[in-house]
Amino acid sequence: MSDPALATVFGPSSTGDEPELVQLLTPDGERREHPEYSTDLDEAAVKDLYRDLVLTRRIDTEATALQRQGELGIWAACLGQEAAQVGSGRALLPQDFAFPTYREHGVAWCRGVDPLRLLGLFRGVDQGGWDPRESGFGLYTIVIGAQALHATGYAMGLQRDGVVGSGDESRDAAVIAYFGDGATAQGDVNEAFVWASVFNAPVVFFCQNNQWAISEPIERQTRIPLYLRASGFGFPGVRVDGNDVLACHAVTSAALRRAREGSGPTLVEAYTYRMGAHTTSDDPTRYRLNDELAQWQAKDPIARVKAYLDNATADDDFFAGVEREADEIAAHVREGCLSMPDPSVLDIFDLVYAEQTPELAEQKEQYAAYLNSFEGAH
Amino acid sequence: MSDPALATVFGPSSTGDEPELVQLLTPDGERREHPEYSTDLDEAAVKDLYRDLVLTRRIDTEATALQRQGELGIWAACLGQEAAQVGSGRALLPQDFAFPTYREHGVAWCRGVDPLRLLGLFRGVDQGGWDPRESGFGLYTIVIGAQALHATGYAMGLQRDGVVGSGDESRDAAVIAYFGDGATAQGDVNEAFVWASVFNAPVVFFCQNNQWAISEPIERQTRIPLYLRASGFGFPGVRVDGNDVLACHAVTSAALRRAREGSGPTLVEAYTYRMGAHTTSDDPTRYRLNDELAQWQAKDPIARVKAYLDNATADDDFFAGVEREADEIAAHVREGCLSMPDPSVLDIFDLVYAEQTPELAEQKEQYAAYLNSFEGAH
Amino acid sequence: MAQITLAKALTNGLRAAMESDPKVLIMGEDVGKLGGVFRVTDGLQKDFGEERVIDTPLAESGILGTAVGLAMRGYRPVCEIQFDGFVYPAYDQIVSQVAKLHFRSLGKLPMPIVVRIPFGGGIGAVEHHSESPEAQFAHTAGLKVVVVSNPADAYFMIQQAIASDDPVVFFEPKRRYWEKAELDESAEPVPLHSSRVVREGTDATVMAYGPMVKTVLEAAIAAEEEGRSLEVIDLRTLSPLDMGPVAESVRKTGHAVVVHEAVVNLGLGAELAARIGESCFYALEAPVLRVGGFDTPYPPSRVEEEYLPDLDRVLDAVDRSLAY
Amino acid sequence: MAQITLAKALTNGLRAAMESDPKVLIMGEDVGKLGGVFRVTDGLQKDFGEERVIDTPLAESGILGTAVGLAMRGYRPVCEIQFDGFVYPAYDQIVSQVAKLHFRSLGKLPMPIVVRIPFGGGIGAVEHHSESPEAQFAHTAGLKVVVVSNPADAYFMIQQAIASDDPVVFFEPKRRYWEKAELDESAEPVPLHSSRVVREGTDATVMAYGPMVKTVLEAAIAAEEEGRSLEVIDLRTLSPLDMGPVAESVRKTGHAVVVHEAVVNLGLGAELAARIGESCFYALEAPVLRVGGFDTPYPPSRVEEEYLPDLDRVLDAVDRSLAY
Ligand SMILES: Cc1ncc(C[n+]2csc(CCOP(=O)(O)OP(=O)(O)O)c2C)c(N)n1
Ligand SMILES: Cc1ncc(C[n+]2csc(CCOP(=O)(O)OP(=O)(O)O)c2C)c(N)n1
Ligand SMILES: [Mg+2]
Ligand SMILES: [Mg+2]
Repeated sequence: MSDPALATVFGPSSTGDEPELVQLLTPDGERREHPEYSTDLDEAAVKDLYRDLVLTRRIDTEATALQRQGELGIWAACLGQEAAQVGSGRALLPQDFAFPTYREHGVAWCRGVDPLRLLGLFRGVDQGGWDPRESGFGLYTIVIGAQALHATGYAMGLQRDGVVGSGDESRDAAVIAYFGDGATAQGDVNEAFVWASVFNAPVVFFCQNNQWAISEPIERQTRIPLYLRASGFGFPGVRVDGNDVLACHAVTSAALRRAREGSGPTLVEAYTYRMGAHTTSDDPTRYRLNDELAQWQAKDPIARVKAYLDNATADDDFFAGVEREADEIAAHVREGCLSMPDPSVLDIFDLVYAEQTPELAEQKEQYAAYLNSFEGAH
Repeated sequence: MSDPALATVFGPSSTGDEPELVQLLTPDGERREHPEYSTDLDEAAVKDLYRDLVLTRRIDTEATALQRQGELGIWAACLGQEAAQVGSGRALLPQDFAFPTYREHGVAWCRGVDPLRLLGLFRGVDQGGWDPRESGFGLYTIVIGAQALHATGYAMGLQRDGVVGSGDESRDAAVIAYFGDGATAQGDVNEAFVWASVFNAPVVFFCQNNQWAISEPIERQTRIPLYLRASGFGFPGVRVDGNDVLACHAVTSAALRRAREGSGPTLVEAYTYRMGAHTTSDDPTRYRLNDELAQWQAKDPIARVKAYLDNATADDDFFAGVEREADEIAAHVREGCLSMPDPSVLDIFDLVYAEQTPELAEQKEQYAAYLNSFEGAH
Repeated sequence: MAQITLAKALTNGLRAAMESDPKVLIMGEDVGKLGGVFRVTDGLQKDFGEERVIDTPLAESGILGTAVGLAMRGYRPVCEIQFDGFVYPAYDQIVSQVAKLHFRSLGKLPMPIVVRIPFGGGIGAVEHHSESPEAQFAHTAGLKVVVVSNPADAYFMIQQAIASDDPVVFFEPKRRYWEKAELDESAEPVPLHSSRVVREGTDATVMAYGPMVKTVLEAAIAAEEEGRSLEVIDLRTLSPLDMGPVAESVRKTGHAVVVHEAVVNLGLGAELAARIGESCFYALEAPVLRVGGFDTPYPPSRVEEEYLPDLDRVLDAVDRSLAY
Repeated sequence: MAQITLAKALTNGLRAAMESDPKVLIMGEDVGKLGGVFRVTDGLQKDFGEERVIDTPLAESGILGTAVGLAMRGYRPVCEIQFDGFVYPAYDQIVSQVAKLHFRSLGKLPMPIVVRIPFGGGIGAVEHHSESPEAQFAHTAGLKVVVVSNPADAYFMIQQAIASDDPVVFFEPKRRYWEKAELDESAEPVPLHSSRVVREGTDATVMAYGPMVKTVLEAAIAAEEEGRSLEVIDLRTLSPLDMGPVAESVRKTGHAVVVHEAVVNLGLGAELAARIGESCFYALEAPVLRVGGFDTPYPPSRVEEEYLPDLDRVLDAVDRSLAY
């Protein structure tokens, strides 16, 4: 909202004085100190993160290409948000649990979910083909905000299982709930804040503020920085440079540690940017300027790690190795996608209930007979 | 939650350091200064407020008695909350609009709604017998929190009508949304905060924190003082002594003025106490101690105004006059209640739609014929 | 055998379920010290602690949404919705999450959640306290829906619902909470998803569930005095419907009447009419007739007795059916 | 006369309504610059300003809840729900507030709100984007529910819905958004709440609404080739139902089939079966048959073509009906 005449109908814009955000690596690849947050990741660990970032982007780009070629119905790219996802995803311990939206491909990668599995939903062969319990990574959730409550409930389950604040670091666990800037307007997300606060639930709310909810800029959801929302519910909030994988890792690690120790929830606002369209169905030229994109491209989450490693000991071999891996994984995704079996319509009758109903069994049987009648006819 | 062993499952309690609340009249009837808020009400005005308080309490007590005698199905008493309601209600201008819960009998009084009309809902003869537009007082709303959004939408309507921040004090208007401490957990209330903030809507959120949501103490809804919730949404929040009619009047007046001027929403937390049962169906002895009640009785909202006026120029005639009026109004309520006509079941068919459907007309006709068939039989 | 109220039978059933499975949790508004506004959870928090009987913040979407997470973690939450009219804020979590997660996860995330809803009118309550929203849930694939009508069913069915690995929306007839009947806790319960002939008859089949079962049974007694023999079916399960006993009965009587408090339009009577039409087409001597709420919001309580189906309206429908 | 898509016809209808009444507002997610994800509100914010075409925060309960307040202040909000599956967070405001306020206020607070819902499947979308929730709204007294199937109806019915002083849930068949037909904007529209025979026939009556009207018309053409004459009715209004044309047709044909995408169980077909049973009992030569979604959540899109009723399944039902 830049028209001052609209100031009384639309609140004061939140742009202007943006607060400090936690940053440990500048866009130029320089390390920064922060009074509260630091990272003990050594160069090898940073290389690992770099690899995660590059592979995430490659998976994402490949999926976008597959959609363009008609192999996927739609794809929601995480382009530009890789650092937020990899930084937070790598802060998780195996016993932790992550509740994603539909965009957390980088987190899925960190949780060991075969990227191919992510494609099922978008290709229309299933609605989530991985085992959430095995991977500690919930189903993609499309209804905006719903998973924030699921995460909080799961965290309450951890409390009841005695794996919060027990002092045993190999057991104590926490939950992370992902959602976007738009989601902060939903009742469910705010109810999750109430619950988490009241029950002191071990949950980290990780909001990727990518500046847009489809075509709506962040000003349509809030007039103050989002991380401040937490203060209204009585738990800490922090804004981190969402394009800085080190800072995201450090801030999320600290928040998860707090949660596992029994000190309750934290809201992390990862300040980042959706560099692509909302989904492959979207046309952002209708509502945003290229300028903005150019500014954010200068803050690319991968370029800065590359710059940092360039200045450090990483050599061409390392980068070439990562590229090779990326090519392999892209091929895996592409080939796997093309050969993904279509589901059988008859299977859906068996998936509705744990204990199937006689009605459904009958419907299945009748439908099978109906389908068979065509077989005969041909 | 006093058991420290439960500290990890239930967040730290909000009791302990309670923040300062705005108070202009002590429980002993002494006037207090406040750096930000003051009142320019003279003694005559305080007498008027006293009268409002006493009449509100009498109406409320009479309704409780009528319920005990079987004349009402249920009653939700405002006992103990009269100052919050009268103080805020008298801060409203005729062009303002109030959205109540089911307990705002004192506000209804200030809006000029005949108390008899309030009884219809509780007697079961209607679901709101006053004209909201005429009185600027919405229907009682039982679904917790729903009215907070209605209020915000109405406030957006005021903006579109050009009666916000126009500088014309006789036209500029605002909205007040009432709700309880329990309601702050609902998605709708938090969405209303989002909306009001983003659209800078001229709405005052007036939360009567009466310490209880039926049997649940305030700790089940929040772990920090409720007025702080507003800070998470980017607008001011203030806690006022909800048993101090002068402070409630001053704080609400200021918030409404802000709203009418186009400066956006405010959250007022009126810190008070539900001195009676949740409703006449409730038995608070199951969940709270008499001690608590006794402590709050010492802070009674009416007693302190009486003490103040006693020290001032009010004489016995004045008090006797108010008592007489109270007796009259109680008689009006009682007699009116007993002679309230029952609705006719056939009328309900005409009230569903503005444009009745043929289906409903037919259902009405058939049912009338059916009822008639019994007439014949007798 | 002692007489027990329907409410108390539920309490006992909940207690038994909690005793036999430590994963069973109770969540809701005022379910703790107060024992719920209908006292159905009376004493449970005292005995099972605040971690298992959870007084939640006041938000129904929050109750169901956190229940989903708890279920994913292996718990079996029993969520109390305080009154029928307050289930709607949780509607999204129920129909888009609870109902679908088993399906969406290819069976990996069962949702053993029970949503208890005191429902229906007739208690002189204010608006939103007398709704009958069962059709909305029965229409939603992925949910199972049952309704109890008497103390014995209440005792067993709540335990069966909790034991079910599928989500069950569990309707309780609030106007019958205080009615008593004998309960033999050692009896062998019939399956959860079965309907039951509760009175045999030959002239017409009258189906009901929840609060209306008693009304219909009273109507059947009155009809008998007029020489009409009504077969009464307590449907008990609305999703899945158990059409076996219904079809058998209608084939015998040729006349079918469905009774519920919910509005007739798109209520359970519609589905039963359609299915009876399909399964008993040649046996039907009259169309399936429906007795239920008019197409209006639930009215002020002073007229609810006229709004709700009663003995006379049931008999009137039976008469109309027999007159075909 | 120019051909126009259904989506564009809606845009034109909205524009006409906004031009003729300054109180008409559009609210929803992405309805502004983007023009909605289906471009139905394309260009309207540019022409009518941000105060009348409001990009709201991302919360459906908020959209409907604030619409109630705006309606109380004299506005006529047209709320866009982005996809069918996202109406549920607003369900409480719709069924407990929007639907009831006229009744609760003794007529003093009409609710001239339109809730636009692009609905149904067949577009290869991910979960929650292909739902058919119309029965839930039609079951709710106080709401009116209509469904459009073609550009001309879209143009007129959206204006009629906006002009209505009652709340209208307005379903748009998203898979038909891009289909074209002629539109004569100067024609005289039929009443909003009327059904229409869109193809005459003598052997059986097939009823549908929204996206299925086209499917059924195609089936009727195929049937004709096999020598069967189907009468096709576009129901257009689901609440109230307009039973006149339906009963007249079924009395003529003796056979009735109802087709919709929503699950059969408690879908509109149930209500139509019940009512046709009541009004055409002696005329019916077969039970009313229903073709619709199976009792499962909407499946992954790779099987949606098999899940959704198609020409063959419609004809199969007609065959089964005629075989009685
Ligand atoms: C309840 C609900 N309403 C609407 C939508 C449609 N929708 C899908 S994504 C989206 C925007 C989400 O924005 P944000 O939360 O910022 O996440 P992002 O897509 O930017 O990652 C909307 C409105 C939805 N999925 N769920
Ligand atoms: C959506 C909804 N859920 C539950 C209820 C039942 N209920 C009525 S009042 C109440 C407690 C309200 O507490 P609070 O908001 O503090 O207001 P108070 O009654 O204390 O004034 C509850 C749970 C309701 N009316 N609406
Ligand atoms: Mg975003
Ligand atoms: Mg309270």
